[in-house]
Amino acid sequence: MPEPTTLSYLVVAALLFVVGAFGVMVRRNPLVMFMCIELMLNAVNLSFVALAGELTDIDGQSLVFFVLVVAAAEVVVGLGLIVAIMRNRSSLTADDLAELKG
Amino acid sequence: MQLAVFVIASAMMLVGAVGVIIRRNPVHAALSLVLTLFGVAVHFVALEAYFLAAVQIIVYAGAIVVLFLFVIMLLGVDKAEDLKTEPLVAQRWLAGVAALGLLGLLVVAVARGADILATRSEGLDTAAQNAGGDANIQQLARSVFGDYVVAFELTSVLLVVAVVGTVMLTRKRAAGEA
Amino acid sequence: MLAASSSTIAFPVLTSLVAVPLVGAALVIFFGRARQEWTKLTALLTSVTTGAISLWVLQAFDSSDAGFQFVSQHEWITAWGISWHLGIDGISLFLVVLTGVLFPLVIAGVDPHHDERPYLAWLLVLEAGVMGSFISLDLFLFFVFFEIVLVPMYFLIGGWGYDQRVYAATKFFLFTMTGSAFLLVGIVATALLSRESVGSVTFDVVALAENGALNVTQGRWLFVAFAIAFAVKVPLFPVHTWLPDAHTQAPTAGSVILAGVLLKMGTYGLLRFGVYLFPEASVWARPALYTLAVIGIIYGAIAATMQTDLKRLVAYSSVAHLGFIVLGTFALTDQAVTGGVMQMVNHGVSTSALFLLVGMIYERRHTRQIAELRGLQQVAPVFAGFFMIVMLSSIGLPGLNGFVGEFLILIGSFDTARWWVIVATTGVILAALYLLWAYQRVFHGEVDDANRGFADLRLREGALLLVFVAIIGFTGVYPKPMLSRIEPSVNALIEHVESRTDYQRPAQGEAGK
Amino acid sequence: MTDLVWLVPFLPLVGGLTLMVFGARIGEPRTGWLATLMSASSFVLTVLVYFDLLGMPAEERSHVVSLFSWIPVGSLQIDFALLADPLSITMALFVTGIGSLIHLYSIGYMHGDPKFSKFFLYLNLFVFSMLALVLGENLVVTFLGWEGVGACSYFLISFWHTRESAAVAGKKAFVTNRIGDWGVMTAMFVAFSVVGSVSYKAINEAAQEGTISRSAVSAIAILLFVGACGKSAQLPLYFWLPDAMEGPTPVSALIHAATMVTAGVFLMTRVGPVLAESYGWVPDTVAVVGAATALFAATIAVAQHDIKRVLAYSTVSQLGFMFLAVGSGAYVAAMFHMVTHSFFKALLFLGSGSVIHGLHHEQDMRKMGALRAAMPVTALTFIIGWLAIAGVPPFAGFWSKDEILLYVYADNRLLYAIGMVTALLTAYYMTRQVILVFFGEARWHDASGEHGAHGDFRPHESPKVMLVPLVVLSVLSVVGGGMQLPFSKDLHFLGHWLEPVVEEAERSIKGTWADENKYVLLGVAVVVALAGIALSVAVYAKRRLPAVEPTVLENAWFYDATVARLVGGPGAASFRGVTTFDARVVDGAVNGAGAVARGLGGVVRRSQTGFVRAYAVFIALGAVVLLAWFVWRGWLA
Repeated sequence: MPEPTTLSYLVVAALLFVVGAFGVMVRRNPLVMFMCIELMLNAVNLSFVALAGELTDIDGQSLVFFVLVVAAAEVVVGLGLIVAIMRNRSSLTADDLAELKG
Repeated sequence: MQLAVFVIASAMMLVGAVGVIIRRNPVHAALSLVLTLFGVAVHFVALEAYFLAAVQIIVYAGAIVVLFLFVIMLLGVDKAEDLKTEPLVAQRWLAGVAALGLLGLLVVAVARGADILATRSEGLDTAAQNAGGDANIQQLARSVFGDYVVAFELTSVLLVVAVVGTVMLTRKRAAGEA
Repeated sequence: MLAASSSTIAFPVLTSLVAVPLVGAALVIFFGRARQEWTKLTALLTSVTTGAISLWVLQAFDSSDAGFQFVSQHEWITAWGISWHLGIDGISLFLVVLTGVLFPLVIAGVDPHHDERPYLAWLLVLEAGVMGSFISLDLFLFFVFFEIVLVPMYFLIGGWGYDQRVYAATKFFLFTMTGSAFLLVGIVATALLSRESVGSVTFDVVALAENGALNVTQGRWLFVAFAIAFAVKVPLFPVHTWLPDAHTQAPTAGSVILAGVLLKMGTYGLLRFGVYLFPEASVWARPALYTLAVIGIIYGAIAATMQTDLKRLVAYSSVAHLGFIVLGTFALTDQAVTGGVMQMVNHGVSTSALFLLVGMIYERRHTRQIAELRGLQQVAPVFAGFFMIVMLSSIGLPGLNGFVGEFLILIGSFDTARWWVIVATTGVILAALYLLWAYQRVFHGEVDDANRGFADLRLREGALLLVFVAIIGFTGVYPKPMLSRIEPSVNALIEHVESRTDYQRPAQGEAGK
Repeated sequence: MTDLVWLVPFLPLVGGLTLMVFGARIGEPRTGWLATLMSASSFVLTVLVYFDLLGMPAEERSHVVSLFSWIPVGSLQIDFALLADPLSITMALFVTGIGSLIHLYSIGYMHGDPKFSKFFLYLNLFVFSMLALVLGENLVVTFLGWEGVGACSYFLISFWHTRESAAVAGKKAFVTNRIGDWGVMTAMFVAFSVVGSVSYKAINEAAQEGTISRSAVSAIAILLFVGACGKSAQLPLYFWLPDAMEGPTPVSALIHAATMVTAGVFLMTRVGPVLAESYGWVPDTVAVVGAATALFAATIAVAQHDIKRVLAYSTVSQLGFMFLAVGSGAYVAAMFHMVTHSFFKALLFLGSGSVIHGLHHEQDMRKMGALRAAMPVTALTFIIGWLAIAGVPPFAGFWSKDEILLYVYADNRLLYAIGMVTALLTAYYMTRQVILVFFGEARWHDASGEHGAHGDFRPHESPKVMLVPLVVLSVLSVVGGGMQLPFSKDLHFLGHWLEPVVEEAERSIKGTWADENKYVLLGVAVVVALAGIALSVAVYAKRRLPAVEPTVLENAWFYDATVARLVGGPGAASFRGVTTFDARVVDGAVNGAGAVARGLGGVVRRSQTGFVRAYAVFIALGAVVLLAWFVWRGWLA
């Protein structure tokens, strides 16, 4: 059986990224939108790791490590924001938060 | 064998991803996300990034998704979302175009770049691979705590700030306080 | 030539000119809240210190040296050749001194009506920015200071001005920012295009001017970019309309600083950067600039004549006066350019004093409308006397400072810009017309009931104005100390132009007409 | 002694500055005495300098005292330098001499004025400026004085500034003078451009030696003449002078008769060689303008009712005579007439001031008459002044006027005829004035009701302090002609004294018909003067002939009114137009740009829906476009 090439990893990562991006665009629940962003981050992580192997460079993996940390921070702040906003509203979709309309 | 692992992991990943975006109930979406994360972790293992695979499971699946679920439960927003209607005009249509365009272009780009990749390298560092099971972690540690130690320290600051900031954001304010 | 001469001075005197007001502003902001009564004192002490340093520079300045003195140069952004490069020569010396002297006078003499703490802090930030602009020898650094100045001025007009203050402040800001956009492009392009001839990317003015070799087209385009930015600041016709609004709406201190030193950043910029960096283009562009300058002189004077608001009148008179300075700057003769530099200072002194006086009228009568004032000389003779002296200086009466600069500009420009000078000289008639007419309407005539209670000069106001009048008198009677410090640098600058273009100074008295 | 010439202007300056600071504290009579003392010491010093110069050989009578370097830039080196030579000392002598007398007179005239000390402050500053003007070694120092006297004139005309007319007149004088100053300034620019210096010596020498082109010389001359027209009230810029009579009478005497207004004549004399080397039309222009002004002003004077306005137009007319002399190349005669004119015109003004003072500020001659009994000294001195100006021998005016006409005859008969008509008119209107004021019936009783405070209104003679200057000046008006008598070359004292200065430019009439028949011309002049007097007596005293005082002359040929209408009408309208243009078009463009930006923003802002998902789509589409661009360019391969 042939081994999966780096190229195939990248294609899979691209697929995952596109699915995540599509989710951000169509879902209205901010929590789910966050999850979709996590999908996109994971897609990028995957391509980083694949290329780190391909290029024999550990920096790719180091970067993934940092992405993880920043993602964690982002989720913490993002969820905090959602909690804060939900204090004043009964239900929530992203479309309800349109105060910055021009 | 490796191809089988790749196919199965990719399938887990993509099924989970699709699940995230089509499940109406956010709890279900979160659970689908776990599936995706596991798939990615398997890929990491296959790519011999053992440490990242472990962190992926522990931090992402273990902490972040739990946090998601926790918030969903806390706020009681686990109401199903109506995915049949779309209030924004042409939103889905445009999103589809954008997504397909992105996919197509990414694939073209990756395919074009494949030639370069093939000529640049033969694969992972075999010497490091043969040095033992801990080789990956050692390499990563040298990189993170050596070359990128400043950035690493900065992330710790970032985390502290994020935590403090979130506490400030979410705590109940006393009356009259700005 | 203008190559930096390094006088080794242990104390970074020029840096302190920028640093001291900034520190003062920080002190006012952070400690002023706790100690209200010390706020003003802190600001005053800071500005007096800065003024004292500038006076020390004046005293230590070597008038035989045409180059930059007290140079302080430190690497800043090495990759882009940006350095903290400060220096002072005859052209900037008196502008620095004027800035150093004017700010303490304004802080001591004019009180804001509310929010003293931020007001003083903004004034000090402004001082740092103005000082920095006048002593920067690095284009990037200059740009930073040039832009910094906008912020405090915006808040001073917008925060402490009169009814239309927000409109005026926004107009001022947008106008100058538009000009600055051209300046920024010009600065970056100058540095990048000169990369080959200089050897590396640098923003250093001296290096660019001495070694830069732009071709004719590049030089002209870049000069135009610089000229637009500075023309807005000067302001030259037709981009002058922000000035009357800004002046009228600004608080007295704002008007004083605006007229006194801020406008000079435009004329100074034209001379220091326009002429110095782009000699070929400045020679090329002279007819256009002469024309704009002369239009400004006549047009500003005519518009001033018909104003009904005393402050607007003075503002339009500034347009006319600065036209003279631009005319002199580009006439490129010793007398004209020296006169132009001197006139920058003279205008700073006399117009500042006029704005102070108009501010005092407003304090007493709460109006600036000429029609509502009448017969003030009868009730406030001392006030009227001071107004008269300052006004005569502005008219250009020989023996007072305004004459020396105006005369030098005109006599020096006659050879290179003959017909323009002949027209510009009629501006002298108009200056008499609008100022005397205004004086007649405000001070002469029988005093009416509304103006009967007009109080004569108070001690503090008198002391303040006395400083101005002393400067007006001294520089009018004995301008030589000033001229002898300005002239070597001006001479070197014109030599710089001559060595790079086919322009030659006219030799007066050798050829008949 | 000549080195101390700087003290001459310096003393009045010190006096002026002292009064500026301490005037209010020193108090009424003392400020006047202080100022008079300063002016008088200046006079004494000038006399000493005069004798010093007199002791030197004629060609060495030019002494430059450089005080300090004033405006030195490059090739332009302007020193604050004073020039003591026969011309400047002559001027300084009568400026300080008459100035001192008028200071003295003012102590009486200004008595009780709340701004008494300020008046003397201005007077002292004026004397300083006038001395700087005449003693200046170069055009710029002269210009300092030139503008200084203009400013002092402004202060003094609008001295009683609560009166609207005084305030307007002051401004008018200053602005009109400034029009002339344009000429002086431009002349300096030309001079510096071609000569490389602004000192009189350099300019005159360059003109004589022909190192500069004739057109440049002519340009300098004509531009300086423009300045002279402004300062000396010649056509077309004369109209400020009659209005300047709004000032206190001593001011009219000092500034607007004796000294400042002669500055133009002085300046033209100073640059005589330049005028002589110009193209012929330049001196011709000067002569024609002078003659035209002389006649024009004389006709107006015939129909004026204000005692001071008659004298003002008379001054304009006499100044025209001086320019006529200058234009004909008779510099000595011009100076001669300037000096004698300053004697008798100052005398007449001070006399009229005495009358006005005695009548409690009544200036209308129709409300005077028969004052010779009430004011004997004033009347006597005024009559001496009248005889002098009318050209009756042997009074001073006769000799000087005759000398001018002699030269004019040699130069141009038409101008001579104009001069004769003017002389006739002068004798006529001055006689009219004397008759109306001092003879005939007393018409001032009519006015007594208006002066309610003085129930028993009687004209009174002025105090001694005012009469002393009158007497001194009348003596000078009698004997003044003695300084230049036509009978013999040896009697040309003034001519010999001024010779080192004017010899290059002075025109020689030796051998012409006029020179050989000068006694004929003298006789004609006497006849004309007597005819004018006789005519006036017939009209105003004997009432044999009707008085001819047409409205057009009373209104000065409507010249002033026309100028005022032009300035007030089209002039003001064009100014208003420019201002409107500024507000509507220039500023309108600015505000328009703002409005356009705002409108555009109003359209573009609709794309900011506020929906975060819509933004996400935009981002994604943007990424697609960017990526497509990269792929298309092949950057990713």
